[in-house]
Amino acid sequence: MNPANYLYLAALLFTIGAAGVLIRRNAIVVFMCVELMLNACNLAFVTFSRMHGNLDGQVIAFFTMVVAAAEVVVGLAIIVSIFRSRHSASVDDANLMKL
Amino acid sequence: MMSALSALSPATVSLAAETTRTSTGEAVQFWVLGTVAVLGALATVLMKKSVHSALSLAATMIVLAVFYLAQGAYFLGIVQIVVYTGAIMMLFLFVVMLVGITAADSLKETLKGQRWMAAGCGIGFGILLIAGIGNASLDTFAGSGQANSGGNVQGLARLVFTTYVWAFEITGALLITAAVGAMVLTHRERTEERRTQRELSQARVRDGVQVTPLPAPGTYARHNAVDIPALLPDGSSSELSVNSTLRARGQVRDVAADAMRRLAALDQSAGEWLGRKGLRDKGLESSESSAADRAEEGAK
Amino acid sequence: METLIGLLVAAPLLGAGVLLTGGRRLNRYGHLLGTLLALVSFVLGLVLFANMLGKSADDRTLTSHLFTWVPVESFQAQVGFQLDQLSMTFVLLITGVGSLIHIYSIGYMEHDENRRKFFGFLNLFLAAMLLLVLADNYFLLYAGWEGVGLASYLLIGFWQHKPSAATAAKKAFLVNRVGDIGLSVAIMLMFTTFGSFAFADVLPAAKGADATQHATLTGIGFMLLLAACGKSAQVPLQSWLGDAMEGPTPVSALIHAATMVTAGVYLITRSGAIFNVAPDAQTAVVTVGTVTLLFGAIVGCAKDDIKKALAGSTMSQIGYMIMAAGLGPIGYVFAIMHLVTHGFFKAGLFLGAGSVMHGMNDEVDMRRYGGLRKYMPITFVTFGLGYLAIIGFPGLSGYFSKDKIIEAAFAKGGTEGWILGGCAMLGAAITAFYMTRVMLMTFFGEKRWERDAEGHEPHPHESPASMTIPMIVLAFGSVFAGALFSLNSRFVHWLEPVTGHSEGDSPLSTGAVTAGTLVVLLLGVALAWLMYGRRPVPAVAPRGSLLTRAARRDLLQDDFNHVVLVRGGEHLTRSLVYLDHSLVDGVVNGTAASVGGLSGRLRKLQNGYVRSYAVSMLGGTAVVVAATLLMRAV
Amino acid sequence: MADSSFPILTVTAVLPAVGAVATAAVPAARKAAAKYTALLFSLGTLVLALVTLVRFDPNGARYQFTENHVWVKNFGLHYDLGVDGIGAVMVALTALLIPFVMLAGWHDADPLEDRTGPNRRWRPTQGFFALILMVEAMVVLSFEATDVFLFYIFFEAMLIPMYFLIGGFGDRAHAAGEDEAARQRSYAAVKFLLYNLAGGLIMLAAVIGLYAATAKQLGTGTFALQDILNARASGKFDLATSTERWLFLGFFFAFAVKAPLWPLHTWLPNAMGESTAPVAVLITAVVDKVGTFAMLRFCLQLFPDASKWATPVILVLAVISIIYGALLAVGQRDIKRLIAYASVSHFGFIILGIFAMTSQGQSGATLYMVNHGISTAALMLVAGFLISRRGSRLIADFGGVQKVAPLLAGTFLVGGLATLSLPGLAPFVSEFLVLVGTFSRYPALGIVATLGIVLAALYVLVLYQRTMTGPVKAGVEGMSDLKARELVVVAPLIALLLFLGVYPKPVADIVNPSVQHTLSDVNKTDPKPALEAKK
Repeated sequence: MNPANYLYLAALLFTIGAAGVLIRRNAIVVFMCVELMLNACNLAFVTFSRMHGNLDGQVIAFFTMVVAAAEVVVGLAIIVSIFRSRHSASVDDANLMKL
Repeated sequence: MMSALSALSPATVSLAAETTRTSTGEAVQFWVLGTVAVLGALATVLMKKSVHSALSLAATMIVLAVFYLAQGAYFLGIVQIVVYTGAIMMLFLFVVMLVGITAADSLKETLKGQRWMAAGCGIGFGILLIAGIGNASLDTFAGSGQANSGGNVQGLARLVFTTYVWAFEITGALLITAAVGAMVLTHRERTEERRTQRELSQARVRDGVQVTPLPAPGTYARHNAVDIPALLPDGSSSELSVNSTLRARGQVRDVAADAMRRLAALDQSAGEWLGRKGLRDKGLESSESSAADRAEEGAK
Repeated sequence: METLIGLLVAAPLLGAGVLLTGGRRLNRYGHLLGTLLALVSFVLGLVLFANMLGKSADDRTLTSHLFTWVPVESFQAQVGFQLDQLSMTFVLLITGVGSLIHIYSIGYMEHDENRRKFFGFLNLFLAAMLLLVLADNYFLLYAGWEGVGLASYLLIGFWQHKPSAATAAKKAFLVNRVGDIGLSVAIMLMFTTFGSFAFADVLPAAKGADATQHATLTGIGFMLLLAACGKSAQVPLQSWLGDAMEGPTPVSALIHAATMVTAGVYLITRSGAIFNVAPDAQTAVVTVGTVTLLFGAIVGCAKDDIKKALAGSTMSQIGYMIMAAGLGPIGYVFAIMHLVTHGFFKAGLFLGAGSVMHGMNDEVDMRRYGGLRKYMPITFVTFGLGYLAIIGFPGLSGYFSKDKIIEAAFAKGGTEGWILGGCAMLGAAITAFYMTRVMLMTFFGEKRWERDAEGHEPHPHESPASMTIPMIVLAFGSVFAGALFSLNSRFVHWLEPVTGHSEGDSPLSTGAVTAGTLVVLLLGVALAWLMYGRRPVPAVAPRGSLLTRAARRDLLQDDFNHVVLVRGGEHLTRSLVYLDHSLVDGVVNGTAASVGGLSGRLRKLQNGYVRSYAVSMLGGTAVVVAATLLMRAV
Repeated sequence: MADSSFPILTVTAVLPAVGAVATAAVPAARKAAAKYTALLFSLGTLVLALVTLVRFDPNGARYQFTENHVWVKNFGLHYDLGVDGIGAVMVALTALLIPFVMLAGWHDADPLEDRTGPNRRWRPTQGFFALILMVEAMVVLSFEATDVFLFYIFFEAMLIPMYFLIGGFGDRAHAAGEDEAARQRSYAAVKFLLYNLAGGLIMLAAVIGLYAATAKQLGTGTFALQDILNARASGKFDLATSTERWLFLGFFFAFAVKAPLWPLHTWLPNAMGESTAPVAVLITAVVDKVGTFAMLRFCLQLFPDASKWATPVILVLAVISIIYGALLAVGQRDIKRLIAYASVSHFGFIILGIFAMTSQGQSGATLYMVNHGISTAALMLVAGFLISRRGSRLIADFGGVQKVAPLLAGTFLVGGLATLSLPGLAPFVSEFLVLVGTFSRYPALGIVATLGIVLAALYVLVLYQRTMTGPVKAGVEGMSDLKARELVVVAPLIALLLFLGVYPKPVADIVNPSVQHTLSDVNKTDPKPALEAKK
């Protein structure tokens, strides 16, 4: 099997995640989709690192994870506080930017 | 799973190292688990309840972890399971609980044309990505053998603490900040003085709805479970005695009727035993009489 | 001596400056100062005159250059004076009559709180008029030309609280402006043709001009004529003169009878050299003059307002002068001569009229006069003498000057000559008629005045000495000036060096002309007497014949102006204002509006839903990726 | 004196800017102090400008008091200042008018009530005078700049203070009520800004285009006027015909908007109508002059051939402006708008003179800029006094003013007579020069333009008759005559009008050589008189 398949898989997952971000209204699910996209990237990184036979890709993936963790923590906190004030987790309800 | 384990063995790694193609085992594994991953992703997007989305996402992540392992990124594979599937997904689940497990949002689109544009963009983007990968020149395939020769973890450690040490430090700072930020965001200051018992009781008296303390559940009943309302002297059940949450969820087990039936049966047997006919019918009519009987019986 | 010329202008100018900026503290003696300065310049004029007489006829011209006004490359406008016999004549007329009228005004304007300002304006007028006649180039002349226009504007509108006065002033200035176009275009033509507009350069050059230049010169001639029409109230620009009578009577006497309105004659005479080589222009001048002479006379017959009647007469008399000037060298001298004599008797007549009004609570309607000779004898006598002079009673000044013009008209020769002569004679007859009419309606017959609006009876009385003396002086002038001038044709020799003179060959002998004139004159007088002397004059004007009614309305000339120019102009401006707002501005605002609408549509994309922003982000990313791929593919 | 070490031009321009800052810094309560500070600085500027004018040597170098510093080397950007005769005169005019503008607007910006509490720092008076000084600085710099880009900067920068002056300070009393007044004000201000910005942007494009052209042909691009002119003189720099035409149009459009040329004039009536009289004077007498001045300095010098190519159209437009402006002035019901349209007509004369390309025409045009500045200032400021007294701008609300306020009426009449260019008052000289200059090359246009003088007489006299003469209208009876301050404003202007009307030689002598330079740039010579031509 050609290891490039991993890349195709990553692309597929990434796209699904992106579509999810666009389609879902529930902020939590949107967040999950973001995570999915991140993971897809990680997969790509790892695959590349294997292809080039060095570990840099894995390091980057590692950092991605860390950053993702931080982002999730803050993001979920935001969701919770928004939910507290608006009693809704729908991203469409957070539309203060609307004219 | 077996093939995944075999992928772990240095032999296959070294074997993978010289060829530009992976072992058949890995291929099989890829195709099987890849399908799972994609399904999981789709489920994440399409499930109505966010709990289900979370679970399916978790599945996908585990699959990815396996893929990492299969590709010689042992450290990442483990971290993926521990941090992502273990920590982050749990965090998600917690939040889902906080926000309400039953809050299933409808998948009906409210923004005009949003869904079509999303689909269009998504598919177009995916096609572009895949096309890009397709005509990228990916002939180099070194394999992770060299890199992992000194051990994958050590290798990573060396890089992280030498080349990427600066980024590493920064990430640490980021994490701290994130933790503090999360705390600040979620922590809620008590804005008004807590109401003392005196105030509470005064309030009760003032609006005179329920002056006395609420009845405890399970009183006058054969059970003492919290989901069973107390029975009033007339045998009917008192809603107040059950936790409001349970009431809201309609999880109150009402035993009033059951109790009546049993009483009736008891009376009958007692009547037969005492040979009193006339009383019996009436006794079944009104609860007062039955109550009276019960009183007598108690007296006995 | 040369410096005196400057002083001549400076004196009244100084007066104007002081009186107009001096403020109320000058009210008490302001009028005296004004009169004094007018007299000063008159004396200066006399001194210069004496000095001039002392010299031989050929080098009598004095010039004095003050400073360069506008120096731009070849366009060098100088402020310089040139005093020759022609200017001298005018200087004496202006300062002389001017001084008299200053004196007269002291009495006439006694009760006006703005008397100081009035004298300031009068001085301003004198200065401007002197500048006009003394200028040694057309550009400076133009300055004086506009200056007198301004003065006349200010003086006609002196009683600004009367809307009629304000309107009349505005009208006068505007009509004059139309004439001024002529003058300025003429100057431009001179500049582009001769590269200069100084008399010293232009006139000789015009004399020496060859055939190729004649077209241009004709053009200049026409333009000058247009200017003259404006200033001298000649058809078709005569309409302002009648209304100008809204001004105080001394103003009418000085500006609108004796001096300013004759500026046109001066201009044409001064530019004789140009007209001599532009026969078409000359013909035009003569035509205009003739038409006006009859026009004015006819109008004069119908007016019941004494001043307006006199205005009509002024118009027609100036018509005589213009006609004479148009006749060329045979006419210039007589034009000027008639101008001077007319200055005397017409000023006298106006002052008389003023004196009458003064006695009649400013009543101007002759039908409300009558039999005034008993009440104001001096006025009657002086007015009467003026009357005899203007109708050309033998021996009085009008007789000499007018007959000379009529002779000259015949002397033009050919049918042209006959026509002109005939018209001139007809004019003389009509003049006799309307002047007699004025005379009879004012001083003869029974009294027709009654209590005025305020309800108090007018008490006709003789005017104070300050008013009568000037009238007497002018009366003397109007009696003797003509004889004085034409005694062994002194005036002709006096002006010849400047204007040139040639005796035309008249088909009629002098005697014949004189006789004819006398006959028509008597006819006119007789007719007038039949109509107004024999039977009583109705206090309200009868409807009168079509011609009469037309003449009352200045032969409908004003109505024409009103309908065509005023109305048309109003419509034009109103529609333009509308267009400016809707079209010119509309285009711009339209673009602005459309841009606004477009952005309004685009704004809809900003719906505030983060997901739709996300879509556009993804789309953008897709585009970028596609672009990069394409780049690499290429 | 070109090598005088003292950078007098910079100082002349910077002084008012400093004054603006100083004025703005005066505490809110000290209104009088602010006013006197501003006045002081403007007077200082006037002194400097007059020194420049006096020390200017007409027969010396073309540009004098030059200051040349490289600003941004890579973009060939220079800080080049220098004045020719025209520039010196214009700077002097600007510096001369500003103090009068300030005196006339002495109380225009006083707050109706002293605010307390949070916005007690509210200081409209300081703002008003500071803005005026700012405008002065910008205008002076754009008269002095000899670097195209430097000029462009100030040409645009002056819009900002003007915008606030128009939009921020209106007549105290307005027929349509406060809110409507504010609405119209902001409309006028925005219109002013948009029009001029549009012009400016097009010009910017042309400026950059010019830079590109120089960069292409000279190797190193430059904005410096002198470099470009020298390069063209030495034949190193020669624009292609079409390029030159496009660039010319780019420049000319901006200037035609600024010095409103039909049909780009419609912003002027709004701006002048809604702003206070002093600001209106600032607009028409000072700011707009930059446009006509720039035509002389930049259009003709940089693009001689294109200028000659465009001349016929421009002349026709100018004549249209003259007649059209005058006719619309006749049709106005609002005093200020009337004067504004009169200005449109006058700017038509100026542009006519510039593009007639004869020494009479261009000297006349330059003198016209000066005289129009002074005469319009006189007329507009007196009109302002009139309006502030009656609290209305409508001609119909006035009548018989001369009865109650003769001095006011008199000065108004003098201003009006100057506007209709009566001989003896300054505008006559310039107008006649323009007409002669035009006539000597384009007789037909000259004659049509001459009709303008009749129309001018019409609108001025109609205005005077309706407002000043006749019976005293209701609401006018109590009108007070000119106060001392107002007299101080008007009297010198009138004196100046008389002086320049009788003896314009000093100014003309300064202007003429520069005009000859400009004419030689476009290599045109005056047409010879017909007679001499034959000989």
